[in-house]
Amino acid sequence: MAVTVRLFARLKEIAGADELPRDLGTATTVGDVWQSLAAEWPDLAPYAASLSCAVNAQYARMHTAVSDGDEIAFLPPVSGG
Amino acid sequence: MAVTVRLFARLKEIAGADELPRDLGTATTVGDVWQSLAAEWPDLAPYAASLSCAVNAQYARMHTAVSDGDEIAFLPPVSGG
Amino acid sequence: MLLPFAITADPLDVAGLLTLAQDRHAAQAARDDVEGPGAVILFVGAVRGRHQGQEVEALTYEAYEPLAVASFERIAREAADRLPGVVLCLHHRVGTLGVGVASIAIVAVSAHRAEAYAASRFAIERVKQIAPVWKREVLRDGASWVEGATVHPDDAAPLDEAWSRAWR
Amino acid sequence: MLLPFAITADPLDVAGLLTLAQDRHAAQAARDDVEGPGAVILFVGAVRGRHQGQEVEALTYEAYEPLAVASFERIAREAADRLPGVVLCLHHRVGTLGVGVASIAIVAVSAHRAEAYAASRFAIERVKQIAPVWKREVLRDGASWVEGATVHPDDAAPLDEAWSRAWR
Repeated sequence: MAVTVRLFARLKEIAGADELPRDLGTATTVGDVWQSLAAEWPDLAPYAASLSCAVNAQYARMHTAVSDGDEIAFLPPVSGG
Repeated sequence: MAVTVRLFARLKEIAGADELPRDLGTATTVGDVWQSLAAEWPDLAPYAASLSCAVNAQYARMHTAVSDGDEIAFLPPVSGG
Repeated sequence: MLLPFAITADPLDVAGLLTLAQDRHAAQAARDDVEGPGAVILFVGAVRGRHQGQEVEALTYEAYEPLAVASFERIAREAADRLPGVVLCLHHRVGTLGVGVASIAIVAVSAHRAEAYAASRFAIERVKQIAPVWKREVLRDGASWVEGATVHPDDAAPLDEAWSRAWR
Repeated sequence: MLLPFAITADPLDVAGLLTLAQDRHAAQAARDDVEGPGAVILFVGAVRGRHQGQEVEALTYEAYEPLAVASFERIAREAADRLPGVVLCLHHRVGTLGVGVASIAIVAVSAHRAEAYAASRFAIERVKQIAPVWKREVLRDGASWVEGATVHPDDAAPLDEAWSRAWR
């Protein structure tokens, strides 16, 4: 199953990319996608507690199911305004 | 003693003038000036309870003393904004 | 040149007032070595075409200009006394204004938004209490002066009332 | 054409946004046969040159554009649910902005001022909670991302908190 991961702000700096194509095999939730990223970039792991996420540009939860072709975004704490 | 009276909004309509030169003889307070106007235009009298006043473009009270040459303004309830 | 406090017969220069207020805050902050402008609030009051069920065709505003300008200055001082560093600019238009036209523009500038919102709300409440400005409603069949507040600026209760609407 | 909700790399068109919001309120009021726009509140957030004692040279803003625009639409709906008839327009700028430059503009329009102030304040509090926008502070010796709120838009407590700052 292929998804596109979007990363922002500090997360993007850690991974060195704002967009990552990921082939997930058995991944079924947003949380699974996050685990695969945190395994590859351990500096991402501390963000687990303060993370928001979105699927196809809609706010989601870590237990939200993902489908082939989805855009999965991980959002560190926001600071707009 | 000569003063200039300024009237606004409904007061101006009642007196038919926005500026009135008044020769006051013995008048010594803003209230005296008002009494002389209310005597001449009885329709002004009901405004006594809701009136504000100013002397030389500074807010005053009815007991404020007036001097020769002063500009005395009578202000009905305000409604700006 | 645009002044911070004015009665004007011309259309309100909202963009100019925004720039003026922000510039004044920046200059004051630089002088006092404190944080510069971070939050800018503009309040615009516009003529509504309906008021308490009646169709309004226009409003005619009149002011006692020197006292009105002095009252705007006073309001700005009152705001800054309670909210240090806040800068206010106030312009009120006079003349006959059609529906949708701006009658008053108030700009409040502060380093942080809470103070700017409070100063803005305080200023419009206070204008409605103490500024010698009157509106006349022009309806289809006639016109009449609107009579609102009778407040002496030195009275404490209305001042408290204005703050209670603006700031907790 | 100016949209009511947008992320933009261009300077914020504050005058255009004021007109757009007032026009939208007027059109909606005409459709619903209710009072038109009487109070317009603009909030502008500007880059401050100092933050918690540090000299800031610039702020770099980044957004997840489609979700940010959707969050602005959501905020406008939340405001109108509680304050019927209130119209909001929100634009947030992205890119690197120098001191004094506007990063966000919010226009709230209502028939009466209390609702416009409440909607405006609610909107900026809510933007800071749920809009996927991030700022990076550029200081003299380095830069770092600012990390603020972690809020899911469906969570009730932050929504209540935003209203508690905006409306009594």
